Amino acid sequence: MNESISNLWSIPLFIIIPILTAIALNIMYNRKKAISVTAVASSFALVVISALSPFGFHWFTGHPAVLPTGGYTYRADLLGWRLSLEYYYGPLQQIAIFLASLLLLFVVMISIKSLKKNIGPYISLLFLTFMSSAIVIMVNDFYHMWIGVEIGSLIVAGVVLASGEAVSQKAALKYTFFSALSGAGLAIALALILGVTGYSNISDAIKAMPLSNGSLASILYVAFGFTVLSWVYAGGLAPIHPLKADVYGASFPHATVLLQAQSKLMLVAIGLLLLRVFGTLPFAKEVMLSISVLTMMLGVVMAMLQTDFRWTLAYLIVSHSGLVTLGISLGTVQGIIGGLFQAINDVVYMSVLLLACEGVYYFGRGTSIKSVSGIAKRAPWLAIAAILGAFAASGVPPFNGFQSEIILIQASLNYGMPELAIVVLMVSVTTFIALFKGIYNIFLRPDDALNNNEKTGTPVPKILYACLAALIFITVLFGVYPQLAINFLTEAALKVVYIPWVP
Amino acid sequence: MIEINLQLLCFMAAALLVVIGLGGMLFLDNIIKKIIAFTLLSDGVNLALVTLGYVEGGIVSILEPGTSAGAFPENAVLIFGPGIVLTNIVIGVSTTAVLVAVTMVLYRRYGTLKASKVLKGERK
Amino acid sequence: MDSKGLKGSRGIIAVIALMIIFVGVSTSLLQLNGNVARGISPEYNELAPYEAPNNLASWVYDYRGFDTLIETGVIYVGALVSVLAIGRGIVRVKGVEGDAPVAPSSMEFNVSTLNVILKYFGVPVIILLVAYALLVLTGAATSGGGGFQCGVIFSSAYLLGMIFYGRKNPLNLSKKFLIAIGGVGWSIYALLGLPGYLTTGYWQYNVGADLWTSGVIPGVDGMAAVVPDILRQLFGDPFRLLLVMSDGTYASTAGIVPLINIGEAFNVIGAICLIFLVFVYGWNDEEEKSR
Amino acid sequence: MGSIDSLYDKVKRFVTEFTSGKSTSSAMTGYMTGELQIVVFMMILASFFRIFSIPLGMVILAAVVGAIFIFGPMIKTIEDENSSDLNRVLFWVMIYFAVIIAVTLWG
Repeated sequence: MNESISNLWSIPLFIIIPILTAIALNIMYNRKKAISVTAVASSFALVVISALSPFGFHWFTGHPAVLPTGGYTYRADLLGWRLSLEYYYGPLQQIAIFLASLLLLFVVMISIKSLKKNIGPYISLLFLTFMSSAIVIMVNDFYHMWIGVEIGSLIVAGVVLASGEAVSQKAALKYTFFSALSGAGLAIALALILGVTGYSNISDAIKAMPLSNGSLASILYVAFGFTVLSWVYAGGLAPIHPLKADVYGASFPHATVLLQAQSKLMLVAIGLLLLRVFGTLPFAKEVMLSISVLTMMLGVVMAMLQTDFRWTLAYLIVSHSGLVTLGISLGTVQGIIGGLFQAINDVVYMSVLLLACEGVYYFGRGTSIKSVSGIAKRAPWLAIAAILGAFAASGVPPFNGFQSEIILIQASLNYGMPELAIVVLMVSVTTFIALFKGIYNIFLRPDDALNNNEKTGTPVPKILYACLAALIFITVLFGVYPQLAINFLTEAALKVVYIPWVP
Repeated sequence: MIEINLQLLCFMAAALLVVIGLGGMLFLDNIIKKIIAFTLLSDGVNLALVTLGYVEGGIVSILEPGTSAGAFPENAVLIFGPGIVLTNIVIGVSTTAVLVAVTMVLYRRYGTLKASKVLKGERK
Repeated sequence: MDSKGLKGSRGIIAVIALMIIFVGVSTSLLQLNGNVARGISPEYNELAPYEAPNNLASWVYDYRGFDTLIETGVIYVGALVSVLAIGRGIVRVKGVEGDAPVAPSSMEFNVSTLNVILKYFGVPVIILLVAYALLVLTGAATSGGGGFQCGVIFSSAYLLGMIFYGRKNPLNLSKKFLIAIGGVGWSIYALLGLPGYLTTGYWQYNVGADLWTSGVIPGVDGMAAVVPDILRQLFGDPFRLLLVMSDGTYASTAGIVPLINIGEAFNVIGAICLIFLVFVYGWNDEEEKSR
Repeated sequence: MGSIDSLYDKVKRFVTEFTSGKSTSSAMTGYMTGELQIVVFMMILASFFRIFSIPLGMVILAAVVGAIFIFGPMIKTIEDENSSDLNRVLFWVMIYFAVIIAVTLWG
């Protein structure tokens, strides 16, 4: 590990390239050719940079750290209070940002192909979505994480609003209300932690935490409560899950791919923060565990009740973020590895399902199981992709969902809570039922109107099939060789559990 | 003369503002009133953050010619609080702008501002 | 839940919940009272004489300059999203019908009935406000204020002009101009990190002073000066501001902070004026094409 | 009450409550499965009490099973409470938050 590199070249580019691209695309507005060239080139550059970059720190503005003994240092591995903002790019960040940039590339290509007119602001919002998720997963600073979460939630509202339908506007308004609430909550948590420790860098704050001083403990409890509030919001966990599901269901399915990736990364980032900062408080892990269990159950139960495939997927995404949360809040190395791996797998297989749903949407009859059927006859590959995605989501070997769920089940058994293992099993079984209820009705149920070659909607773009093939390849790859991903995640899990260092 | 603990008073006012904001968002049904309640909440947070930087007998963190640079670190306000307040104001402005914009659009669509009518939980 | 939903037992439960929250928040703040850890803040204050005289400006734009870049992004995104909600850049899938978008409309207010006194005092007030905004902007590194404040004051002048004189006001800024200036502002800010990144490897390194002469922060071996001696002899030390304090003279180096301020001001002017303009007059794609 | 007849009525009501409203077959399966999920989930939650003492866990488990039969189909309530109504979600968030603060501060 090359962690002493304290000015890694790649880290600023993950933020600056999306910003500049977004500004350029916003000004271009409706010049489609220029927009497509810029957007595809820039997102491709992000994929390449994330794949090539080594691991290390970056201290923005280049101010040194203050040594406790006096004097200054530029070495990131020494104990020192950092004057500047610190980002860390490690194995976890590499795999997360690589996947996010790959999804960004896919989504940008699909949206250029399928959307008409004035796509500049929309695609620039997609780039900013990537930016916010990169910020949140890399940053090691409370203050900056707060800004990242806030800008991320405004961007989500924008992406949802872009379809201009009543249901999206309502979803965006509700979501923004909670963005306001959780932003204020996170600011109070920030104020409390700053008041107790005086440091906004997370590693420094943990080192300075007055855990021995019992009278200050209640400050930490309230800070924990407010941070949990924003965690619940950013990840779409239990009390806010209907709103998050609204957001997922009301945006275009291809945009939901990026939104759910962003949400999972925020879930992971704030979850690890909670574990690092508040993990030693009594009841902290219990609160997190109960939220995760409730999210899983309410999510899948609500998914069973939906009749629109988009909303089924939306609730399933919510419920599967409960699986991620479960792993993280167990707090053991195995649990965290399982949670992180589940987050990555979840992003991939849900993207398969969402893109298949996007294909259905192009037939012009919506995605409700009442209004559309018999798609398999017209688009057999779409049906196959959806079925493979459903297998992956419900934990069938040899797909990736199986590998992470088995780790989660083992972790909860080792933790001494077999009930949690049962809940995980129930979630995967119910996922299977809910998905196949939709897939059977939409793809396989015979339909007369479609057999009569009635042409509605728009042809499914070829690029969608290419993206589906690539994502299914990743699904199977992680399912057969889980070590490919787990090797990236082990280090982060070990660091979170044993040393208060960056994950 | 009664000694007033200014920091304590400000902290209590901040807590009160936060809870009033939360209560307003919860109990008021008009969307615009909810937005106003959110600004109250945000102001409470700002007050808490500013109070955090309070230093007894402190000075503004601007170096005036002729003052002592050596005494500045001890007497100037703690810089984190006011800095973060700037951010919170900006975030508040942007969030409020988005909320008001969507409210405007929804008002044109439905002709009412009642959250219980406009923002019902319903599926397409 | 209808509006009566919170009046029964649910309302009582909600009140109890709020009281618990109040007790929690106030006890934690009570314990914080007098126990605030000073942490890293005195360090920032100690370094203040070597940075900009306005310590808040140097904290916001130098030490935590990258935070402020993203924060500037928040207001850019706020403008982008709220204008998107009104109608700029709503996208549709080809061949798929959705709900009809809300018809763009502008607010009705009659400019001609304006009081004569207001009409004639409007222009001087606007001029004064714009001048004040520029004053705040240029003095940001040495006094209180900064780009954001400048942008807000300027946009309030713009709003005043719009209310007094309608669309053809003295500050007749078009939507395209506002969008462009907002984007240019944010990209100025983002790109001001590039010189430091290319020379030292740290993004947004404050290149002003350390490349011109050697480093100033005590205890750190600064970069060797890259600029040749002859240039320094010719131009002196334009990046230094000498602070005459009671205990000595300090060479203060605001560096790129004033430039960042200008970028931020552009961004805020673009964003907030655009929000005002579109909220009042709406957005109409057809009209934009014909202009 | 307590006769065979009323039990039969209860079961009948239990089943017919699902079919009211939007009763397409696929929606019905969703509601039935959801109800069963909730039942199993509540039983699992009840069994968590074994960490205090095993007899207590068994008693609470039995009580939950009884409660499930008495309160009939819960899925409609669950669906209502999980709707994305802004006021309702705000209410639940406040409750959650208060519970978290209460548990961590005084638990």
